[in-house]
Amino acid sequence: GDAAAAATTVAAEHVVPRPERPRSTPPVRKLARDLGVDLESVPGTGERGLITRADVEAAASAGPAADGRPT
Amino acid sequence: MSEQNFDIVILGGGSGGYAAALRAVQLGFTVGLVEKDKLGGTCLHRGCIPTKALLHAAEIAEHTRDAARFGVRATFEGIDVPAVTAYREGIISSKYKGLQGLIKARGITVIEGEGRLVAPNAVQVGDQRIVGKNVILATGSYSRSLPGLEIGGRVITSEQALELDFVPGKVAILGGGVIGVEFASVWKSFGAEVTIIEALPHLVPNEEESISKQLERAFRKRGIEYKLGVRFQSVSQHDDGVVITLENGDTVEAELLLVAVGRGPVTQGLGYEEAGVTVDRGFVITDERLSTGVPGLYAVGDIVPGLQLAHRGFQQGIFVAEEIAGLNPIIVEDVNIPKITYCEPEIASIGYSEAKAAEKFGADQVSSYEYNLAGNGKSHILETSGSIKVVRVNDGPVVGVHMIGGRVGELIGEAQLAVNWEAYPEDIAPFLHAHPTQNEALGEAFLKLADKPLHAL
Amino acid sequence: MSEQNFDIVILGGGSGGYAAALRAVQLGFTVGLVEKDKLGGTCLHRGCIPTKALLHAAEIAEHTRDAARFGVRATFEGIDVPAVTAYREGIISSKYKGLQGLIKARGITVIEGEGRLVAPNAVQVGDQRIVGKNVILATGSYSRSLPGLEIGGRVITSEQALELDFVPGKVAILGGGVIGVEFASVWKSFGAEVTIIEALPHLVPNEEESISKQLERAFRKRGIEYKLGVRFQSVSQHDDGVVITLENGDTVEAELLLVAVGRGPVTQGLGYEEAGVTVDRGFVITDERLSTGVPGLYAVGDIVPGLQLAHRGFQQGIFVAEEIAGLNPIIVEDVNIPKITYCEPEIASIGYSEAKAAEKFGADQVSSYEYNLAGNGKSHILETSGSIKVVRVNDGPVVGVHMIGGRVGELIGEAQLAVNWEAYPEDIAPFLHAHPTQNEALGEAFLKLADKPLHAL
Ligand SMILES: Cc1cc2nc3c(=O)[nH]c(=O)nc-3n(C[C@H](O)[C@H](O)[C@H](O)COP(=O)(O)OP(=O)(O)OC[C@H]3O[C@@H](n4cnc5c(N)ncnc54)[C@H](O)[C@@H]3O)c2cc1C
Ligand SMILES: Cc1cc2nc3c(=O)[nH]c(=O)nc-3n(C[C@H](O)[C@H](O)[C@H](O)COP(=O)(O)OP(=O)(O)OC[C@H]3O[C@@H](n4cnc5c(N)ncnc54)[C@H](O)[C@@H]3O)c2cc1C
Repeated sequence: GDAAAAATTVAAEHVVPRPERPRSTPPVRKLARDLGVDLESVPGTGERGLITRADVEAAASAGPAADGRPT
Repeated sequence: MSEQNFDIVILGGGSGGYAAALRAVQLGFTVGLVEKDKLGGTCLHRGCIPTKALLHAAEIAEHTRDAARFGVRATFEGIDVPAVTAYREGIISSKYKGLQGLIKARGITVIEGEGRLVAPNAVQVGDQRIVGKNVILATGSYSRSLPGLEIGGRVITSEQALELDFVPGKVAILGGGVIGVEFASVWKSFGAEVTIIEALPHLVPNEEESISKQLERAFRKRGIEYKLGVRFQSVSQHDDGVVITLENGDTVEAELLLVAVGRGPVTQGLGYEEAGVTVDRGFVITDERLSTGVPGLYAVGDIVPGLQLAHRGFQQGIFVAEEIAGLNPIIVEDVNIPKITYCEPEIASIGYSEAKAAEKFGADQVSSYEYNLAGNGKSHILETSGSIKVVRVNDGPVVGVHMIGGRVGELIGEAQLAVNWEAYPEDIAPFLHAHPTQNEALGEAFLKLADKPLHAL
Repeated sequence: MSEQNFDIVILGGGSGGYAAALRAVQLGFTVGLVEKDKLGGTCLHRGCIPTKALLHAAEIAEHTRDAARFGVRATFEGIDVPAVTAYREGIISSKYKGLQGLIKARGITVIEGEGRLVAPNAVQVGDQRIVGKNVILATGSYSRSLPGLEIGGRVITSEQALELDFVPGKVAILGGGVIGVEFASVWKSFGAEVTIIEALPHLVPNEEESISKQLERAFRKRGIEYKLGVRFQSVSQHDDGVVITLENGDTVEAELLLVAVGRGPVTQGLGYEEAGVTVDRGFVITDERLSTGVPGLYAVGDIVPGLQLAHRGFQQGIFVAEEIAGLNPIIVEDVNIPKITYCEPEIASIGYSEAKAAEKFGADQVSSYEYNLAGNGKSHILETSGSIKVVRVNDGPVVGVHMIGGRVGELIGEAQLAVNWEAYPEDIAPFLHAHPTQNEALGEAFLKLADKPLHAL
């Protein structure tokens, strides 16, 4: 009804874009850094595009950056 | 009849309602917050805050009693109930003032009075009609009783227990859940004899079984009595006390009976069903995004089935405000919300118990480790015992943390991040915890599950 | 002369050495651990554990003194020093027994005696030569003094301070760092008059400045005196006490002077330089992977420049064992190691101060928020004050957390994960912290920095 329509309009006005950054959880981002994986280049297969640990591990074993772990 | 219009109308100004209001105004909405009693609701006035004040007074009492063990000469001389009350009420009134100030500073309109949902988008308060593009129901909960067990006289609930102007000599508590064991702990420390009656086989029956057993052991050592796995049958009141009869024929005599069998939702007669809301056993049924299914109508807090906790109310309130704003907030399942029971020893947990994890992930897919606080230096210094159990999925994340011991409540913050971010013990292992802390016990459990135990075999 | 051979020889059985030993045997290495005194080193016998026991006794003393504020009637009658000693030593001896048992159960060979590095791969102990494919130096630290300031009589260090069999009536402390303020806190709670002398402009000068200032305020309220920004010149001892003269001409009289000006590395005369190790002002210089540059020769713990903390020793010990095993462990920089000062109020921090973060990331790239514990329900219940300051990079991670207040030490576990995993405040914001806890204050700071303050403006 009215309320629903109102809710959608309100929603449209109030969307605040989040700062863009590769979406993953902090421990997985940390793992990616330790493995030398650039998250920008990793497709996220998790919920709503979340980059999962498996995505990072796959990228690490596939990509040339796999040995990028800092020494 | 006057009418006021807001982007969002919120019915109930407790933890869930006021958090929704605070977040909503930040997001640019106008908010009308309807409250019949006092902003802050159960938690601030008759729940979390006053009980935790009593528990801290109880801790002080124990410290003065036990001082000699630590080389401090002191004498415990008793509880000064009016002074406890002044301390407790001082905290509440200061927090209450702070909250009122915050609500005002943020520009939330508070409508005082009892509200009733008269349309999916309108709440009636006296002769005012408060209309909202969205409405959030947040009417909270009340102390339930059992069928046939009437509250009154010497049969009380937590509300009256908080207001007592004396320390009872002997008290019986019906219900060994969070509220029951917290009051048991306070009263025992204040000098009362306490007996808990719990129908399920364990105290704090929602916790990991090993935790319940340790609490039972600790309570036994403290001289707190309990009868488990036995049901209440009836109670009779006489001039000096009550006699409680259990289904197995046992009787318990006491000065007072505290009924702590859970909290029921405040939803009756408020027009919810009439507006199209599904109400089941009094609870408002929502989807996982807290929508009632009626467009623009949401519910938060204790009226939504699940954990009845203040910070869940905060979280849901914020969630709904962001949902209305189209921010698409992430869902945090109840299982991943931290739970603390503030009795002595404290209990804190998050995530799955070992049994539930085995059910969900498969018994052979799950490992756990229970680190005994006997190995933890800081716990030894505090002279507390207990344990920290961590449950993980094999080659997978931490899915549960279960703790018991003096002061372990504050350790849940770290566990909350680990569980919610699905961290592996291996992710945490490189970061050795500060020494000497109780944090380290959690660290030892993570280290062990990462297959690199330090102070453990 | 007999010879023993191991995969790894470790010189020194303190936090760093024994942690390396424990991890090394797990990884399949044989280990010879050389210790001249007692396994557990400074931390267990004369450091972390005994001081924290005293601090807990001090907390109990304060609780019995302040009991009336919480409605508990009690009388504080004094400190029973022999009982404090029994309590403190009971903890140490139990932990010591536990550690010895663990070391034995794990199959580590302990060689008792004073060792000397006689070759890059060999330690001499009496007439035994202990040869290792790898050698780890872990000889720890001792209480330093100032040039011309001799320890003896009424001029003592933390070792003697721990052994005192009386509570001094008036004590002066040279040094307002961690050890100085911890002893100040204990002695004040035990009833002494205390004056701290610190050459730098603040107490705990390694902490965020706002934290130092709050500690100074809290100490002033507690009646702990301090003289800041003024240097020690000389001390004279007489029958009943000491007179300390400062460079500005002021004098301080006291029964005792505790010298707490830092800890120097134990490296002299141990053959390190001769084996090719670079030693600078007594410290062993290593690369960031703790190699001395001499193949197979590593150093860990207080002899390596940087934070002198037990858990850093554990971490470095584990790191080197894993490094030798080729596991390529990750480096945790000192700045990301948690630091706790256990005085009352407690201080806990990790990561960059705001000033250091501005230096590193650019002043306009950094934001911070300091949440006052006055807004935190649990802190109010504990009647403590203080604050939690969080520093973030804009649109970037949390890089510093700085806390002061009663019991805030245990909150560092959560901060440690956030900082080390480079979490954004936005990552944490969806998880509301348990109510009512001090965790929540940390949560409020994260919420504010994620631009969604809850109980804050
Ligand atoms: C003894 C006790 C101890 C507790 N301890 C803890 C604890 O330590 N930690 C924790 O997390 N939780 C604790 N809780 C639970 C916590 O208090 C609740 O989960 C929380 O208060 C729920 O918030 P809410 O907003 O859903 O409801 P409430 O806080 O109950 O708020 C509902 C508000 O709505 C108002 N209201 C109701 N009907 C109407 C109406 N028709 N018109 C206008 N206003 C209305 C009420 O007056 C009330 O202010 C405790 C509870 C109790 C009873
Ligand atoms: C009063 C005080 C309080 C402290 N409180 C804390 C605290 O709360 N938290 C914290 O994290 N840290 C604290 N510390 C610091 C902590 O104790 C040290 O950081 C830690 O002990 C360092 O470990 P280590 O292994 O490097 O050295 P040590 O613990 O000093 O161990 C070195 C070991 O090597 C042995 N050794 C030395 N030379 C030889 C030799 N030639 N042959 C054989 N054996 C040898 C010594 O006997 C000793 O056992 C405190 C220190 C003090 C003094």
